[in-house]
Amino acid sequence: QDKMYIPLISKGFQHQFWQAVKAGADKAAEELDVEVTFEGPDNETMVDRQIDMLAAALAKKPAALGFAALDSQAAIPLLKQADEAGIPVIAFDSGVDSDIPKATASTDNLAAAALAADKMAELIGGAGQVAVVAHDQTSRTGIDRRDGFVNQVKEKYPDIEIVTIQYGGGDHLQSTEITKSILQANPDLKGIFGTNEGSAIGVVNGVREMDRTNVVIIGYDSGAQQKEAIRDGLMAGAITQNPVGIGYETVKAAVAAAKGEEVPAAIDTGFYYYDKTNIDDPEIAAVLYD
Amino acid sequence: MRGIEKRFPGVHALKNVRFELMPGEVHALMGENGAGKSTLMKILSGIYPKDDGEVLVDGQPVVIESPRAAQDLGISIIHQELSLMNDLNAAQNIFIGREPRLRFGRLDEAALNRQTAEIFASMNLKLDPRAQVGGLTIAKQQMVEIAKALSFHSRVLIMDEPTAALNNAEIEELFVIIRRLKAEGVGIIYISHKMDELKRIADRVTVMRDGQYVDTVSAADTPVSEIISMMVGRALTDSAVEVPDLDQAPVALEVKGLTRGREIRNVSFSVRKGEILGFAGLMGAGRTEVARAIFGADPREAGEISIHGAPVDIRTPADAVAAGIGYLSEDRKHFGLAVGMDVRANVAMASLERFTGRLGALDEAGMRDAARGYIDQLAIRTPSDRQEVRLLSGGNQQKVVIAKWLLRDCDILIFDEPTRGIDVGAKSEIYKLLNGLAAQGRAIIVISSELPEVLRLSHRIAVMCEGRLTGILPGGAETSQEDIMRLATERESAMEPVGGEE
Amino acid sequence: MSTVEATPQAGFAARLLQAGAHQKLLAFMSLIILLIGFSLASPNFMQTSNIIAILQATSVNGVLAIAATLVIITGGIDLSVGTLMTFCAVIAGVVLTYWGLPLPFGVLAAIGAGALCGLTSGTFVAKMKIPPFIATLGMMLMLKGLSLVISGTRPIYFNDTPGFTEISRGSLIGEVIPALPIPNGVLILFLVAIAASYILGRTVLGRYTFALGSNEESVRLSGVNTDAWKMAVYALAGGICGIAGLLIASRLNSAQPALGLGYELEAIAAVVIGGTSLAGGRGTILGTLIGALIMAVLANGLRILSVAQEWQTVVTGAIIILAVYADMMRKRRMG
Amino acid sequence: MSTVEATPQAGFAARLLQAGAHQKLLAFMSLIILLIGFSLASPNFMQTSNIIAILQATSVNGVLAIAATLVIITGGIDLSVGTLMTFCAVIAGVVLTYWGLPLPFGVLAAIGAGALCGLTSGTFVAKMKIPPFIATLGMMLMLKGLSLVISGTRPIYFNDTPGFTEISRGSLIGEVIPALPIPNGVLILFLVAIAASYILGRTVLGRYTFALGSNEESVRLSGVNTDAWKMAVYALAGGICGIAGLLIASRLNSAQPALGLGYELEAIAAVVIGGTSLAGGRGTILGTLIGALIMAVLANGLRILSVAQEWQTVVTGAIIILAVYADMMRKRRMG
Ligand SMILES: Nc1ncnc2c1ncn2[C@@H]1O[C@H](COP(=O)(O)OP(=O)(O)OP(=O)(O)O)[C@@H](O)[C@H]1O
Ligand SMILES: Nc1ncnc2c1ncn2[C@@H]1O[C@H](COP(=O)(O)OP(=O)(O)OP(=O)(O)O)[C@@H](O)[C@H]1O
Ligand SMILES: [Mg+2]
Ligand SMILES: [Mg+2]
Repeated sequence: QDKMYIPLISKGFQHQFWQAVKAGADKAAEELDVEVTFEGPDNETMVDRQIDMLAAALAKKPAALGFAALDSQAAIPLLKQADEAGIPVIAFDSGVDSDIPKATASTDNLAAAALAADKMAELIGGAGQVAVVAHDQTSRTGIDRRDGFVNQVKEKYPDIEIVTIQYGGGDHLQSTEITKSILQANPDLKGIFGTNEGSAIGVVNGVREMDRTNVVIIGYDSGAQQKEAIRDGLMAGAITQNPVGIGYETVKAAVAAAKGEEVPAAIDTGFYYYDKTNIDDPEIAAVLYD
Repeated sequence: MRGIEKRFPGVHALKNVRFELMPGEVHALMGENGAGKSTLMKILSGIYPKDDGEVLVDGQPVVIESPRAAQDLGISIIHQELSLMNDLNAAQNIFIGREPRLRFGRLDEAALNRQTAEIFASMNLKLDPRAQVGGLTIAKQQMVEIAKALSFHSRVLIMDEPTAALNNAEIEELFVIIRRLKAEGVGIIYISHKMDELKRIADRVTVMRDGQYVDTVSAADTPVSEIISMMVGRALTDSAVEVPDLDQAPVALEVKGLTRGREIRNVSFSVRKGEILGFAGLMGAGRTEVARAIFGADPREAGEISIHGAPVDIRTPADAVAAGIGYLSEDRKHFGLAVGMDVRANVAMASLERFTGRLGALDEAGMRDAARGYIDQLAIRTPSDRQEVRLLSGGNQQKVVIAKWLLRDCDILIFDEPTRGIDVGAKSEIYKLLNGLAAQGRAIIVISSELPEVLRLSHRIAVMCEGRLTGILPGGAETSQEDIMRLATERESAMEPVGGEE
Repeated sequence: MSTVEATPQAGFAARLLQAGAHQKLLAFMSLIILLIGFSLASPNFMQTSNIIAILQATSVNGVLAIAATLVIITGGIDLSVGTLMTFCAVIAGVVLTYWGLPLPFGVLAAIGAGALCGLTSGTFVAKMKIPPFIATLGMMLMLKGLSLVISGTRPIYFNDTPGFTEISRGSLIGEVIPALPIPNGVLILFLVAIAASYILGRTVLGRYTFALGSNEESVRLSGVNTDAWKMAVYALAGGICGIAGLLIASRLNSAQPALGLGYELEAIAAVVIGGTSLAGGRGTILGTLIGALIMAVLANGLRILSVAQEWQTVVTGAIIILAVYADMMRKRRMG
Repeated sequence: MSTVEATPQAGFAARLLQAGAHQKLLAFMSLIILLIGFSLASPNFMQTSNIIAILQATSVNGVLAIAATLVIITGGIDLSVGTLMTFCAVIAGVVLTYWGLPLPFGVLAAIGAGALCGLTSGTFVAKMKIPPFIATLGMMLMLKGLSLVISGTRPIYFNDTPGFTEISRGSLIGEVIPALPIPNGVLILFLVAIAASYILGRTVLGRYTFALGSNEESVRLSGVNTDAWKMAVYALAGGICGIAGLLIASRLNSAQPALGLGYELEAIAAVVIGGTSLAGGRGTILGTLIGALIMAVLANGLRILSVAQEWQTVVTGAIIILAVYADMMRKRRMG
């Protein structure tokens, strides 16, 4: 093995978002001629599975390590072990509460969700009932996106009422059923925020099946269906992160760190709001994925 | 017990029944299948609650609401249907709930095995207390069940058909035990369909019919025929076997060199059309194994099977049935019936393709008529052909299995203990039926542990011992029980006897 | 399979209802109680649109539960129904979107793939004597992985297949009776239920399904090729999962390869709430339908009431236990 | 529980080994084959640090599988082991972090809460006659919800409880023998296994555990209070889940309230791979340990080989089926 080996331990693996991160990582791996593997547990509750994955990755004596912590605390002993073995760690997606990571490539989910709240307020005229269909009740991203949205509404838009927050686990079908129930229970509902791709698509499906297309939908992340819903006008717009960029920057920073080069401590990969008007802008199109 | 009433959905099982037992008495309880004997005993032993009536012990009314309560009153029971824990060993089964213990809930396994060995020794039973029960033959399981009942040292011991699975030697052994208990003042309730046992062991006999008390008589002073007519409500006549001349009849089934391990060793025989071939032998002689191997239920190592002169390759029961062989197992509960299904479905089970129309649709009406036909023909006591088989009495369940194979209409029928647990009336019906089937040109094999039955039925008698066929005797008056026993105990001298045969 | 004495003249539907009235009264009562309770608690609950939403929410789980019922009656269990559904959806996606074949091929491919996978599970169970729990657990994992492999860990969209979403979203009934816009998905659920009821009650396959669960060895010794019939039951169940795959794919207009885990427990819960015994040998499709409806009503009602999600889970767990307990009590009272 | 003829003089460990050698040879062989295979495929596999990582990965699932084994031997099944583990971890978090009580109270609270929940499941099963699958499915959902309710849907961290992480991460053995830094979690797994083996093989509770699974009705007819004993087994299993809760909380230094779903299937898979029959009446703790190790080795080895994750799932499914099949073959050959 002469190629440099860099495992990325992510929070998930099957979802489009993580596949886009993986695509970015693979792209960097090809450009920099290193070997990258990408792995994450089935869902964002499986903290201990992620620890087992991290342990197996360390056993392979990697040159550097990318890590998106489900829970920073749980991973600290292993991260210390990596540190002692001289394996640089790059955090991605969300940070690690520790000074071990050499760099962090992430999105500010709180700020991004607050932007979604601003857009929602703008579209419904600053008043009325809205609901949140979130993907997870306990994971970092789930909490941050929910709280970012809720806190922004509470602080800046007193006339907007958040009638309910429900969780569909990012499962398209479950989110659909949840949305339908929310619409049924709240005939005056004006808008719904879906906090990840599965949730957002579920919201779109639910609204379509209940034929309540006057409800303003704001989504998160991208994917073919979400892009199509925005083009159709069913979804008003969505927040997108730059998953490809996250993957790419993580690997790039990891390679640099492994070579002993200096890396910037914080790599903000940014987020954007996109809608019908700017979806085809090159700058936006570059961060969207199918 | 006085004025006992018990109703099940659709069945009035006990109507104002009374029963009385003295200390030191063996009191036989007789009646046809479904007369209510087992039900009465289950009430006495706290398994079923009674609907009405009272139970008195030493003249005092008692309430028996659980098996534990019955045990505390000194009443224990040997169940008709085996109820052992197959995964535990013999000793663990016998002392379940009463294990010798050390402190902190620890088990005293040594004491357990010692006490079990003592009970076995008192029964003259050679069995390892640590033998896993699931691996024992039915006969040995029955002995374990008996040992369990004995271990309670009860004042009242109920034996519900304890000898149904036992051979003569074992029955003798059991009678020795019963006489000893009697001398100790234990009252024994004895249920059996074997009439000859009455005279030998019972003091008094109570007869039941249709859930009603008929009479209690002295066993010594009452002729068996009178007891039988009390049971069935009419007199029965029984004829001796007439051996037809079958020398010219074509051979229906020929088995050559059938072998599997120690259980079946080079067994060869043939059955002609219209012939009834009896199989006699002691417990574990391998008769069931031979039947199962022919039927394809177990694999065989060597041996050829020809049917009507043509060799056939039987690997599964389906092959055997296709070749025209039917097998009626000795263990109806596990191998004969789907007890959770109704009578109609069980009767039709082996012949479903006959009731299958286009696209696999079933002909319910046809199955109903067939089932009802056999309910009448075999006098199966059931409220309807839709009754679940598990709710029938033991003997009636057996009749359902027979009906299944009669409906299948096979050329060659193997009956393994066909009359186990069947009352005298029905027994003679079954004998007639077997004779009738043979007269129609079917080849029939009957495995039975009751020598009188083998002698009564067989045109020829094959005797097995330790997996070998030790001889084939002619049927009819030429052969005596002693002839059979001689062949059945013809051991290879090098071998130690295995079972409790002595 | 019960003691119901239906005359052969009585129509099939009447028999179905009669059997239901007899056996399922209590599961049915639980359902009615839930419906009344939620209606009283929220005016938004008992409205046509919501009833339709509940029915539609039942459709996928209902079809899966029917598949699970068949296997459970044989005395087995099928943990792979959820991921098999997903696998079939992915297969339909490959055939329709990647290969661009017309709709009927996709439908056949999905159902065929389901039947084949079911047959494989059946072979593991019948021929290799692997306990159904393990055989289908292994199958569940394999199919989960294979769905990702085949789809390339991407959802497959059905945008190029006109009419695909109509499979579950359109409403044939609504076109005839505009006041009753029942989606096709619900119609398909009922058709599958009627077909499965018919097979169970009226055909050889059904008879052997019950017989296998009741006493397999005795059936084998009756000269029946039990292995083949058991495999047939698993294959049938697999085919039904294929239908569920089409339903969910059509509803989401995409085959989501990561979906499906956890659906098996929900399906099995519906089966057992409906009064089918996990010991095998007895069970009804009508009961399963009611069980699936109970689960859907519960989920919908609690959401409409905006009960906090963690409490929704608690209540669902409690109601599952209560519904089955009520059923037990009834059975015991009836002897 | 088998035909093993151990003399009463033979020591307990010898008996354990002997029973193992006899019954578990093949599950053990599967494990050895996996170990050899992975060692040959990657030099990084067979290294002390990785072996310890495997053992540590086994510890939680192993303890859960031991709990599941007890219930399975009675002929039941426990689907709630995963969420019960989480619930106990949360209870420990409340006691230690929210209330700030000293460590022993947290340990007692977790085990006590587990036993209590197990007792509740046991009551559902024994007294209310709810099938174990449903009783524990309901329990699984209720506990999942309650964990979120009690924790306020937030992880609870144990930073204020000195020594808490040592429960699973520290190494008592390593302090004595520095070359063997086996974490305490693994030590606890083995202690639990030995205790469970002892209870099963040598105590009245163990005897009734097997007897219940073998033929409950006959045990009842023998005058044994089967309900009470069954409840005791479930309570014991629950207590063991409490230990698993402490292990995982200590390993993660936090109680993660959403964790636990899906762990039940993994635990049951370990039990069955270890040769315990889901029909009840037979089973060994040693087998379960080996089963849990097989699963952990497989997961670790495939990761070390950098097998694509979707294929890891496929291979795991296939190996589960193969391991159980091999065990079946052996049993059949031995008669
Ligand atoms: N649990 C039950 N539910 C319904 N009917 C029952 C039940 N147990 C017994 N019966 C019915 O009660 C009647 C008496 O049965 P019982 O078992 O007492 O007969 P038996 O005299 O012991 O017959 P056998 O000699 O065949 O064993 C039978 O008609 C039987 O079908
Ligand atoms: N306790 C035992 N342990 C091991 N093998 C046994 C035992 N009992 C019987 N066998 C084997 O089973 C073989 C056949 O038993 P089987 O029950 O078929 O005999 P059978 O003649 O049908 O007796 P039965 O009258 O009990 O039905 C015997 O040859 C013997 O090798
Ligand atoms: Mg009887
Ligand atoms: Mg026999």
